[in-house]
Amino acid sequence: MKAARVANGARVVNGVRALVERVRRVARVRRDGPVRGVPRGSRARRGRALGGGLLLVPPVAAALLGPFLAPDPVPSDGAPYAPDEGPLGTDALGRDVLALVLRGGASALGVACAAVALAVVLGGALGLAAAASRSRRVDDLLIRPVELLLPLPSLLVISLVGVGWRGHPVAVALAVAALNVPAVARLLRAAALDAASGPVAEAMRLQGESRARVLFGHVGRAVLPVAAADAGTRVGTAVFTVAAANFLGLGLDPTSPDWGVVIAASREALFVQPWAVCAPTLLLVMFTVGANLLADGLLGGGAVGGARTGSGARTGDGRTGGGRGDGKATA
Amino acid sequence: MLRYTLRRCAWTVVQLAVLAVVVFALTNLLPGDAATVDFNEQAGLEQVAELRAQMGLDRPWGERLLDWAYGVAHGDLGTSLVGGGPVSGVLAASIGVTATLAAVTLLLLVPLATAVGLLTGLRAGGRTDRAVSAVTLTLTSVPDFVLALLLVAFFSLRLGWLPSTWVGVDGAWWERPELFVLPVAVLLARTVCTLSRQVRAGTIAALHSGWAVQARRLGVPRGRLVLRHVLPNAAVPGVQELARTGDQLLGGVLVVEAVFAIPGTATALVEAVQNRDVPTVQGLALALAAVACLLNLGADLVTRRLAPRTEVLR
Amino acid sequence: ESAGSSGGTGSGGPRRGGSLRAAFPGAGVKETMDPHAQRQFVDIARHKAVFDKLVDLDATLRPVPRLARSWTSDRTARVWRFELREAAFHDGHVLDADDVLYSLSRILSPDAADHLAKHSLSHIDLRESRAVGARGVEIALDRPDAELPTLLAMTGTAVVRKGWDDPEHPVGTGPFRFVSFTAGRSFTARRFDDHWAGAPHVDEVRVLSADTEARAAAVRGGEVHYAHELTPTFARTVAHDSRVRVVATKRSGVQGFALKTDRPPFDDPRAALAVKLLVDRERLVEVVCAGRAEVGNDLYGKGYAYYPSGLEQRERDVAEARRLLRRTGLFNKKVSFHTSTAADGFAQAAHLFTEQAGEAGLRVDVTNGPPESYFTDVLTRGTVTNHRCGAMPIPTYLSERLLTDAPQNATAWHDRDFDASYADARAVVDTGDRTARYRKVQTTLRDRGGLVLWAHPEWLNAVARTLHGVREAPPNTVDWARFDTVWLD
Amino acid sequence: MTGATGREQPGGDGRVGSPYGPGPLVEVRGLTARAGTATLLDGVDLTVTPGTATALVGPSGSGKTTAALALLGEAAPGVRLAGSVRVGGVAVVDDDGPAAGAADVRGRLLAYMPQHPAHALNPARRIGAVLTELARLHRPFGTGGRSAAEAYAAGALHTAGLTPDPGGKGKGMDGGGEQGGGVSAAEGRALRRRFPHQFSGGQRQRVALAQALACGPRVLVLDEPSTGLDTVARARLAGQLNRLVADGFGVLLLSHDHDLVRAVAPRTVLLDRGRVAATGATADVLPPPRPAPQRPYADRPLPPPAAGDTAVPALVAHGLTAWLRTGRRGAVLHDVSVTVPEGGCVAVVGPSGSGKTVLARCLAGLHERHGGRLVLRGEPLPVLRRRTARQIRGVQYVWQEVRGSFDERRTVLEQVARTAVRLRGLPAPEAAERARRIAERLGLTPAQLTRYAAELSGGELQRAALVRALLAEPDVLVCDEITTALDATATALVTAEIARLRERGTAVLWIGHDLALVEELADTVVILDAGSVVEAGNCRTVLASPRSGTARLLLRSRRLGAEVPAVPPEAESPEAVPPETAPPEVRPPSETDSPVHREDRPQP
Ligand SMILES: Nc1ncnc2c1ncn2[C@@H]1O[C@H](COP(=O)(O)OP(=O)(O)OP(=O)(O)O)[C@@H](O)[C@H]1O
Ligand SMILES: Nc1ncnc2c1ncn2[C@@H]1O[C@H](COP(=O)(O)OP(=O)(O)OP(=O)(O)O)[C@@H](O)[C@H]1O
Ligand SMILES: [Mg+2]
Ligand SMILES: [Mg+2]
Repeated sequence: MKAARVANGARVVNGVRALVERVRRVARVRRDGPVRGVPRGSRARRGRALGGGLLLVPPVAAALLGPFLAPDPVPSDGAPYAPDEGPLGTDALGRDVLALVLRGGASALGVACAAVALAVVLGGALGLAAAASRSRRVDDLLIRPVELLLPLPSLLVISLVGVGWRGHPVAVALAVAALNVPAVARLLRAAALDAASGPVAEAMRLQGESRARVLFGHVGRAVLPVAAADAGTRVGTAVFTVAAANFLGLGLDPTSPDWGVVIAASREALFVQPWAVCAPTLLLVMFTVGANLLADGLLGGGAVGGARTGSGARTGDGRTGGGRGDGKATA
Repeated sequence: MLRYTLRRCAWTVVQLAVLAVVVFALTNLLPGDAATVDFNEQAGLEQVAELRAQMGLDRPWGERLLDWAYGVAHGDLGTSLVGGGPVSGVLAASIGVTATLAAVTLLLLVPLATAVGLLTGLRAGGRTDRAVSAVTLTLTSVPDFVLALLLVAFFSLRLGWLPSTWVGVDGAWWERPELFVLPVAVLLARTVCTLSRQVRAGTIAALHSGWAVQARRLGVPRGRLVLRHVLPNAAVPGVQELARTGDQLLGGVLVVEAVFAIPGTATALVEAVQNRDVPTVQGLALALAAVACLLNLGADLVTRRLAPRTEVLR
Repeated sequence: ESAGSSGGTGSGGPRRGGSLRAAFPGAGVKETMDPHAQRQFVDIARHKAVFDKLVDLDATLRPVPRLARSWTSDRTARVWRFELREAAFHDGHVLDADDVLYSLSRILSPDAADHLAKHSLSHIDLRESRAVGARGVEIALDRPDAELPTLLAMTGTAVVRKGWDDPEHPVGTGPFRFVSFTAGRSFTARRFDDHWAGAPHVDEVRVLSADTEARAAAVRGGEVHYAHELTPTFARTVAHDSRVRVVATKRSGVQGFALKTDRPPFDDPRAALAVKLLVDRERLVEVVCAGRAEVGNDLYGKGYAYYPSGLEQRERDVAEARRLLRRTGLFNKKVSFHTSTAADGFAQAAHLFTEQAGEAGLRVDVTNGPPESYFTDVLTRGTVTNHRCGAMPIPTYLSERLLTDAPQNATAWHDRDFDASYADARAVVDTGDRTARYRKVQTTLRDRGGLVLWAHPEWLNAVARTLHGVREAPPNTVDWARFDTVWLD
Repeated sequence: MTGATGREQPGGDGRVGSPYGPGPLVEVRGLTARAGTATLLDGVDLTVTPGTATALVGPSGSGKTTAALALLGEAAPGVRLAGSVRVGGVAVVDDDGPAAGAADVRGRLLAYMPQHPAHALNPARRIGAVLTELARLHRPFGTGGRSAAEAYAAGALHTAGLTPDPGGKGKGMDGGGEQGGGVSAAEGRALRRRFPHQFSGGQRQRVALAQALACGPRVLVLDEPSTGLDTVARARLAGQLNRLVADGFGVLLLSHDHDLVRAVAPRTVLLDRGRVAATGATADVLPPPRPAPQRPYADRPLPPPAAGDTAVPALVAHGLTAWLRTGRRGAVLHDVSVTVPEGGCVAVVGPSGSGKTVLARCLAGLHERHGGRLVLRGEPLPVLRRRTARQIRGVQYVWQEVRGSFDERRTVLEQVARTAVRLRGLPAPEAAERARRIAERLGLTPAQLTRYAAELSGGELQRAALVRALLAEPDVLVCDEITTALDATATALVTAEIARLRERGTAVLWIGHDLALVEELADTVVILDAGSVVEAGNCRTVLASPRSGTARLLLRSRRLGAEVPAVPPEAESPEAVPPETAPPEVRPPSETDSPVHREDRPQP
């Protein structure tokens, strides 16, 4: 079985291979039996991933399929803030909230995800590269210019973008990304320094592995949990950057169906027509919580095959249960 | 360590200088200027032009920037275009509340986020973890102004326990701690999650390491293991995040200041942007950036202590 | 300490005492205590507590006496004479003609770019103006103007003490004595017992600055007694609130669209007429004003003096609009709409306009501009823009917004004949004749001009149940933001 | 300082007459461990009694570490325990696996020193703080509180044989002035304020030992405590262990080092493939000590190019100076020159912390803060990140602390085979095939290779690391203590592989403390001390008649066994080295004080 696994694995891209490997290992550990903690851990992790996945379905479906289901622009044909017109009532312009929600997901999630993705890719690459560079000069060269942006109050930038570019989605996405890049870069650099300077990275370099592979194959994977935990919360923040800009009257178009905009624009009707605020908020909450849980579930706490020094301490989900002894003692 | 600190401090000064120029450029890129904004809806173009000349906005921008820089170098942050008062006055009048708000939040945030992060990290995958993570995540995912409105609706309007806004609070706010409850709660809800998740991730990673296991083998009890062994390592990403939280807090503070009508720096900054009051924007941005730089410096120093191995590399 | 019933407004008559807190939209450091440089409602409200004007406006925007007990003009309306009341300043000095003349000269001071009334009062000839006896002032004008009293009731015309030039320490004749002021935050004033109209009921008044959200929460939470300018949605929210009631003032301004008449396509009055016909006024009122407005008839100042009565209401006629669009070659063409979030409902109105224009075959390209400079921007930008105006006398509206050299000519209405007939009308001393001439001017504008005025919205203020005596009054009129006649339980 | 530690020396509080009585403290009955279908331990019986030392020996992969961990109620991932382990009367493992009592036993009764200590030290904490913490945890210090615990921690470090060295400070040991009267309190404190990464491999080993000692347990379980120790330190360790046993400690010694076992443990349990093959007196269980080392290679004729000075140099290091910090601060190597001829083998020997690893890392291009010249086959050799694929392939390095150099997320084979893919351009399946072939020659089964690093024993992993380097077919192979976790058989396989390499012309730089092995393998030997070369020359000549003090000291402590119980203190003391025969005036660091023989002895 193992031989087949290896032969199999050699053909696939390394990342995919590792993932498959992981899944199999979890499965194997499960099959192997009644060691307390192990199956429970992996089941919990799977539950987490599953729960996260389920939570993601409504918002993602709304964002992806919504544009095909709802008219564009959403006609303004009802009474303003009428709670009983249509399933979710209407908004300030008398538009059907359900239709708005279906229309506005793409831009809300799109801008936020694009911004965060951009920030994570750029910031991550910079941070990892800086962490992996052996010379301080390269490190400085990479990280210092980015750090210049760091003290720039994000609030100022958002207000500038709001005021200057009227909250154009691309401008907002770029601004949010630009604001996040330094933070991500620094965070990942700090988190990666250890992995990047450790003997594993050295061994890989001594095997002639390309810089990129050391960076993304090893260092990147080592900081993945940190990056994922970070990115997950950033998505939520990014979505609401738009909403907050609107809330502060920084001049975004308040008639856009973007979830964040709808929330901000309808907030005064929170007690008159709660759905106008709650429906998009709920979807956003589902999205952020779901994405984070899914990431947690997929990434777990770390690798399955733990350090030998940690023998006995590792279980499938990376719970330490020096675990098993302790667990019993405390149980 | 000293060399490192000095180097970082010098760098901070460079950062601030570049930032001043960036902020100046950005503010000047904004459509409209202080004169147009000031006479919005009230006067015609001639009057606007007259005012513009009076404000000195018809001078070339390089000259204005140099003037300003000269002033800053001599400890003068400039004069507000709109109110006519010194920018330092605007800063002084607003910084107290904001700083207090941020400080109170940080004071509560750090232990809270650490505790939550450790708790969830230690029980990663367990029921507690899922429940607590879901709650904190939900709190971050609810826009802060919605949260603020809900809190106000419940605690102020329904129950009448807490004041709903700071409207009419003049001075002596420090004698009324109840004013801080709701704003701080909103700020915490926004930041606890971000920070605690970093601590959680760090904790999980640290718990797996050989030394954590070895410490356990040597009989270090769980509580002590977590606090003395795991936490210093788990805190590295958290500390970096915390430095950034300073800024995030500010963003949150702005919304909170708007909702609760708190006369703070964030409000002053946005207002200055809206007024195109370049000297005020620059003064405030510089002050806030200086704080952010200090936080980052602190974070770097702490990180260096917590991950001493990096010293060998850099 | 009688148990005052909080049921009705007039229960038990005025009570003395208490500290009144009123919240207004703030303007940060822009706020000023210089009554001649006032910009915002919050400024006006504060200045109103400390200062008085010679003349103020009643609910139909007609001048009513304040510090001036009465006034007369010569037959050409070039020289005006105002009789002053015996009113004391807070420092004990009694108002005299010199104070009035000083105030006028201060308003007209050439270096003060920010004195608002400077433009509208620019025809005052100070050299020819003089004191007449102890209580009389004679004001001479460059040209005839029958509307001078109205102009003296406008914003930025308060009477200050002779020689006064220190906004930090305002001294006026108003019902409250200045105590403290922090720009963007708060203002406190104490009752002035020697006020010429009688002492106010409340001991103290505090005017506070706060954003919409905060005002709404504060008045609901009982932190303020009076919250100025709230939204229809707020009114719905507190409809059943036992602690707050909404004081709605009908016809307190206008909402509309402004079409630029100096450039294609709206230099052709038929194109403008097409737009006037295609807008669905009822729908706009229902959505943008949440029904809290009267439908507009492309005329400013419904219910105000000089409003031309009896004109038939303009109704939506999509077919006719389409026909006109075709005729002017505008059908299926694009016009640009420059909107912004400068005021509540602007962007929403633009959105609805786009929909409605689409139904008639006019395509609209909406751009969203910066709110802070919107009203200055629209003087030059956009083919269609949002338009709103608070309460002011109709002649003032015409002169400030529609004359060729008017500072706020948002429709770019340049019509020499119009200017001339307006100037003629304004010089007429006889009220009846003047009214007739104004009517003609206004109907011309309605038929050919670029203003599409579709609503006269209500002005919504929220008042705590404990506050009594608050009257419905359009902003800028004498009873608006008036705290000397109100009392607290 | 030493005086203060007198009463609180680990094990010095005379707990022999404890409530546990004289019977065995640790009792293992029928312990089995299974992973999947494989049986790692099969019915192991074992007892450890206070006041005696028991050895657990066996070939690499025979289950020693697994058994030792089971004493703590622990098992590697996927490993299931059954049987009975009782420690101090508390059940630690029962038939359902680890039992609830395990947590109570750890540290207090039983302290474990892991095989790979590098992993086991918290990188963010100063070693002293952790030691003090451990000491306070398990021992009530009453009023003296903190300072007493600190003194106790210092004592533990002494006992473990760790004394301040100049490595991190950039001053040589040569002056020797300040060491004459022992270590100053300030230096001791500075030592305890160091972070784990500021130590060499052998020093870290001792820090880990000190941690186990600081707990003040009843039984010490030591997994390969002599790896990374030079002969002098090893001798001291043996002496120290004997003393601990005399003080009433129970010791379970897991080791491949038969000499150490003979010197310390009277009783031995021999494991073979998870079964107890023999139990009894050490002399009966272990094969008799080799009178002279077997020389599988030396007996064969040397290949011609290896004939010393005439050979073509494969790698030359010229005037190598290495620093730890930027700005050329913290020098650890001073002007070291080494020449490795094609097909030749140069051994680098020296006390622990003398800079061997740093030298090796300089050659591999991993340590960038160095000066001097490196020349590979006549071409200058830059640091690793500027090397071409050919140059990377040219010099390969096998890590000392091998566990850390493997990625936990990929199987060992996956990682190992990459060398051939990247450096020799082989397709992946073929690379894997070659890796399997070489591994097989080193005694590793293909099944073992497809596991994760965490699932291999120390010795297995060490050989896997060697495979990783060998796949490059390097010109120069740098081996940093690569047989420390290997039994004699496995060592023989490795040396045979080295010999095969040399026949093909590969040059080898061998770092090791096992002088017998060095003598067997190397043509030339370089002796390092405090970062400087103190002696270099033909291997046999140097080992037969050492000129430097360092070499002499190392050689003197070379033999360790029943017949040489411990190094007599006098022989170690600095005065014993005739000044004129110790040219660079170097003493091993362990020399600088002798806490063991002085006040440290508990006064009854
Ligand atoms: N999870 C696992 N699955 C399968 N085999 C395992 C697992 N963990 C360990 N092993 C095997 O168990 C055997 C015993 O390992 P152990 O570490 O106890 O050996 P050891 O005697 O300590 O060897 P060394 O002297 O090399 O350290 C090894 O062959 C190892 O490969
Ligand atoms: N980051 C550091 N800070 C301070 N000292 C350090 C640091 N890294 C290494 N050292 C010191 O450098 C010296 C040389 O270390 P090196 O690892 O080369 O020794 P070694 O000869 O390989 O020893 P061993 O046989 O124990 O492996 C040691 O004294 C060590 O304490
Ligand atoms: Mg082992
Ligand atoms: Mg070494």
